[in-house]
Amino acid sequence: MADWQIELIKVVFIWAWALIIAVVMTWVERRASAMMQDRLGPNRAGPFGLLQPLADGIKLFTKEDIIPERARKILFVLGPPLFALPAFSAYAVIPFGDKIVIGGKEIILQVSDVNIGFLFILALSAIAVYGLVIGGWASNSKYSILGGLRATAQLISYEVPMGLALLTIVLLDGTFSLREIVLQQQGTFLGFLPNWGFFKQPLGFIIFLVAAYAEANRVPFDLPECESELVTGYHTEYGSMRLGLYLFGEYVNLVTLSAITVCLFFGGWSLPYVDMSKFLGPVSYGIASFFVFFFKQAFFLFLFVWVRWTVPRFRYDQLMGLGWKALIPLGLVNLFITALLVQLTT
Amino acid sequence: MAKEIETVCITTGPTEVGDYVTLNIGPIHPAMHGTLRVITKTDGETIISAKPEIGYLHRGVEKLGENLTYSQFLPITDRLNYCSAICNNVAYEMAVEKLLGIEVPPKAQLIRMIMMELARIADHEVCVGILGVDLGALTPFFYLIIQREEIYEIFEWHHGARLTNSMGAIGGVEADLPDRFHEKWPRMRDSIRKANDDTDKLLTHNRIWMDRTVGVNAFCGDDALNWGFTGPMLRACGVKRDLRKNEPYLLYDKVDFDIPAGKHGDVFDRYMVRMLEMEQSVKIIDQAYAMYKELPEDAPLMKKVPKILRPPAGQIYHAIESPNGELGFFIRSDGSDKPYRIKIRPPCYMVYQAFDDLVKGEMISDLIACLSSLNVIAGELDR
Amino acid sequence: MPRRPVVQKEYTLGERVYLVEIAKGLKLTWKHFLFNIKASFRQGPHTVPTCWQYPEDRREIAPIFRGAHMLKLNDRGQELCVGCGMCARACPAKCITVKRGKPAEGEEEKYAGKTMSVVFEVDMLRCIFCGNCEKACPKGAIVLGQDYELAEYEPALCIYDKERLLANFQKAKAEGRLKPPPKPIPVDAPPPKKKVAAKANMAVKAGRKQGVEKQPNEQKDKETS
Amino acid sequence: MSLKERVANILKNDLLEITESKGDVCVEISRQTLVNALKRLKEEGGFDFLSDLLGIDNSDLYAKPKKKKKKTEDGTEQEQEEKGPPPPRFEVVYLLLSLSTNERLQVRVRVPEDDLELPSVTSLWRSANWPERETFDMFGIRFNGHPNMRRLLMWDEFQDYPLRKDYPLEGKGEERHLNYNIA
Repeated sequence: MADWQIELIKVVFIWAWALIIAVVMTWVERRASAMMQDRLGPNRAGPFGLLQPLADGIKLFTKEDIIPERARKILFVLGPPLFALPAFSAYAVIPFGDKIVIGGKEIILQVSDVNIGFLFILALSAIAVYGLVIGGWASNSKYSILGGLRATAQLISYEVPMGLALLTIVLLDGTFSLREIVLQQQGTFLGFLPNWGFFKQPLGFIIFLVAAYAEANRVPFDLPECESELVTGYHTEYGSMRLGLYLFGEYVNLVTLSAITVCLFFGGWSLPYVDMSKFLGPVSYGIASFFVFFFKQAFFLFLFVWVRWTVPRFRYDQLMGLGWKALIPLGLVNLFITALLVQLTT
Repeated sequence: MAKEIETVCITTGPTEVGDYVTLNIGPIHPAMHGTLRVITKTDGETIISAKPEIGYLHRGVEKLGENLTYSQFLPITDRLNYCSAICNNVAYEMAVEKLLGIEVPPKAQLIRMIMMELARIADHEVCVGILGVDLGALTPFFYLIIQREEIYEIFEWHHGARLTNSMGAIGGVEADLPDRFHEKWPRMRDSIRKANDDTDKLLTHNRIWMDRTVGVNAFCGDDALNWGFTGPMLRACGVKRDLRKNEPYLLYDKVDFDIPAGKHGDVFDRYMVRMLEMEQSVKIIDQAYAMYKELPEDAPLMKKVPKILRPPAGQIYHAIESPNGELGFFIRSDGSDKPYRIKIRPPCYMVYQAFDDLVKGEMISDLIACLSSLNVIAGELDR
Repeated sequence: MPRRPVVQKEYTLGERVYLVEIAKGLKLTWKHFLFNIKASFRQGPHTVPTCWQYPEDRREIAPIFRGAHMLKLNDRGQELCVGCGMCARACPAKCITVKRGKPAEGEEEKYAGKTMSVVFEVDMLRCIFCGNCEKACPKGAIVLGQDYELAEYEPALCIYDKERLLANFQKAKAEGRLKPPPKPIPVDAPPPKKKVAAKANMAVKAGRKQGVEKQPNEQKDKETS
Repeated sequence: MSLKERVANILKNDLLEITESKGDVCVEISRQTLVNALKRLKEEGGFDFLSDLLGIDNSDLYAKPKKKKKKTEDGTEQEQEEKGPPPPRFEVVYLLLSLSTNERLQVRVRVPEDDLELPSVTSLWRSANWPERETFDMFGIRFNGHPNMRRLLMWDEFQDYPLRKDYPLEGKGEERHLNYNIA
């Protein structure tokens, strides 16, 4: 097999995989929320209602596509893909497993090991904001534009603490490449703790997690949509599959964000205290590392759902207050201390 | 009497300069309870003014009342505050009984009390649950609504309907407490408390919830009285006034309960007052049920009234404490079988007219929180 | 400008840092989650408490539930309705149409009374299910049953004619879902009966005081007939 | 001192009539002295809470007995006519409440049909705001000095006054036409 064929297979596989997780997430979201709320949730379509996302997809595809009369048509059409695509693209630099050896050929389980993978992700998440803002503005509705404005302010403000939290990891591990970071996090630290970003940077992890929730527009930070005040905000005027792309893009975002969390703070595909590569064959090791990564990711995906159905929503000013007055100072202090420690220990 | 808990009030509000956005919230909007409409002027997210427009659910109940006989009007009262239809029924029945000069037998009074308190719990549960939903916390709503479902089952077994109850008749109640109640009540008391407890755990001390509610739409007690506030809204402002204590009707003077009161009249106080009132209602039902058990099984439930009521000429006003506050019926009779004029004093009507004052200077999110905490029911508001 | 009380926010440290209370909340939802996951492995359709899988799994409806109307037959299969129109008059929504008539010759056996209703229609689109017709009926002929699935494809089908109302009764009888006979309501202090004309005046006065008595001249009124 | 006496003491000459039915005391005062009397009731009598405010159209009430009497006796009918012109058609009832003693008082003012105006009491109780608007909406009684004397429940272009006795129950088939300008 030529290299480009392998690359193609990897691209298609990871694209489909992210898609499948996102689709299943919509089902998990509903069923888990139902279970937390003493309900049953969708259980009619297929076994346990597993075909419900499919039914939703069919419904969204077959619905009438309406563009409001006074909307900016080109931008209106451009909004949803602009939001959904960066989320998919970010998955390209995420190492979703170690490596797999097939036919003597070593295949790295990552689409491309960019040496600035880190910045790539931050840059893409910044692009995603345009999708929200353009969608909100092009709809020519007051609720939408309020949602779009909130989205801009929120995503830009939370980019900063997120970056600060990530920088600490960069400082510790000395690299921008996500694969390198995961490799650095194997082994133990202080003799008994896994060498994970979570144990080395607990504060950074919390800041990152909060910022990740804000980036993903999830409760308690779902102000851009906010169905009770802004009638779902920036996508008020959207229908059919355009709406579907927005909703779907959010779930892909969740998948990406939880993957990043696992990479940076939970040692990626590695298990603590155990080196799987020693007692597993080359092929089975690759598959095992993939699934270890997936289960860690699944936990964070569930956490997204879990938190959503537990807490109320922030108010706009409080959200900005939390971002600028609490998270950014904390992130700066954390960065400073880390830098100091790194300087002193090396 | 007027003000028992002292708070310091200052005049605040937005300055009316600059450009505004007029944002029309409602009548079709996910957070508008029923068909309410608020025309807001906003400066960014701050509200400069919020003018409520009502009348989208105006059905001419008062005009209908003038054209229906006294007993025919009873089912119409269900459609006022449909969250606690029983309170409306009993308020109307009691107003007509006052006009007729009838004293209802004690057993009927106790059954009315029990049912009204159950309705009060159901109403507060809806209000608190919806407040959570509007502030983004969906889960408590389900814990509470499940309890409301249990209460509705008792209603169904007592008088045959779940929402539009049409309970009782003029002169008493038509059915004894159902067996379901005797079976269910001991379990239900605990489950209601547990649901309230769960809600409390999820919301009350959560900082996000506190930030969203504490100090939001705070209102002064004397202003509240001037605006004609009653019920939980008034008590949240620190005025301990409850018609069940101040003008006791039925057998409320024989049961022992507290009036929970807030301090600042903000959304948090309204929420807390409602939560605590549910607790008190459970207490009242327990006591009323104990009194009910002491009565003989075949004690009368109804006073004998003629089939066609012709109250003597006169005009009366009778008010009870409905879950939202003072629900009054003014009836003028001219001696015929139909009321000459019937006027309903809905509690949330008086509260909602102060809406502009309540939300001025707050943010759009607070407007939603305020509206949910007022528990404005469009059916009652527009009549 | 509205006046507002000054509110000082007093938070404890645990409340201030967000995470403690959120963690408590997460614990609570997790408990519910586990409980319901366990419950959903139970047998049968009604797994999670208070969640009914509607078309297969139905709640028990109270026997006194006020649903679709029916016209009763007595044990000998005779129609109880005499077509007096009391129900139509008591109805606040004016949804009942009754026309009184005499049974055709040779058909007297079909009816319990001397008269019968030629037309009996209930407009279910107007009905508010208050049960006043049931209370007003002197013969106990019209009864609100337990049926609650009343949707139709045509508005005309929502006007229930006599056959449909009788069919409702037959169906309910076959399924054993008939309403129990109403219990007599214990009534307080039966009023003094006016037998003697001379005492009528006094009775009226006494009645006015109690407000429970009818005036004698009102008995002549058409409404009470 | 009973409620009646106290109210009579406060109102003095302004009091036109005092009636009681089933324990509810109702005083009648004239239009001219309305605000002044209510202010005194609020400040001296302690009736510091306005529960509600409502209008009544009495036209049927005065028309009815005449018809009935005609059927039965001639004597009483003549007596009625001797009373002179019928009392004013409309009346407005203020439902007051004393928060300290928990007593309720009804104050009524008669408004003749040809001059449908009353002074507003929104300066005394802000709770009179919407009830006054509603009374205007339903009966056409204007309240002078009200901050926003517009229709409340019916739409602004509505012509009739629905709670008047001569307005039919089913309405007159009015429809609201919303003109959205979509330019």
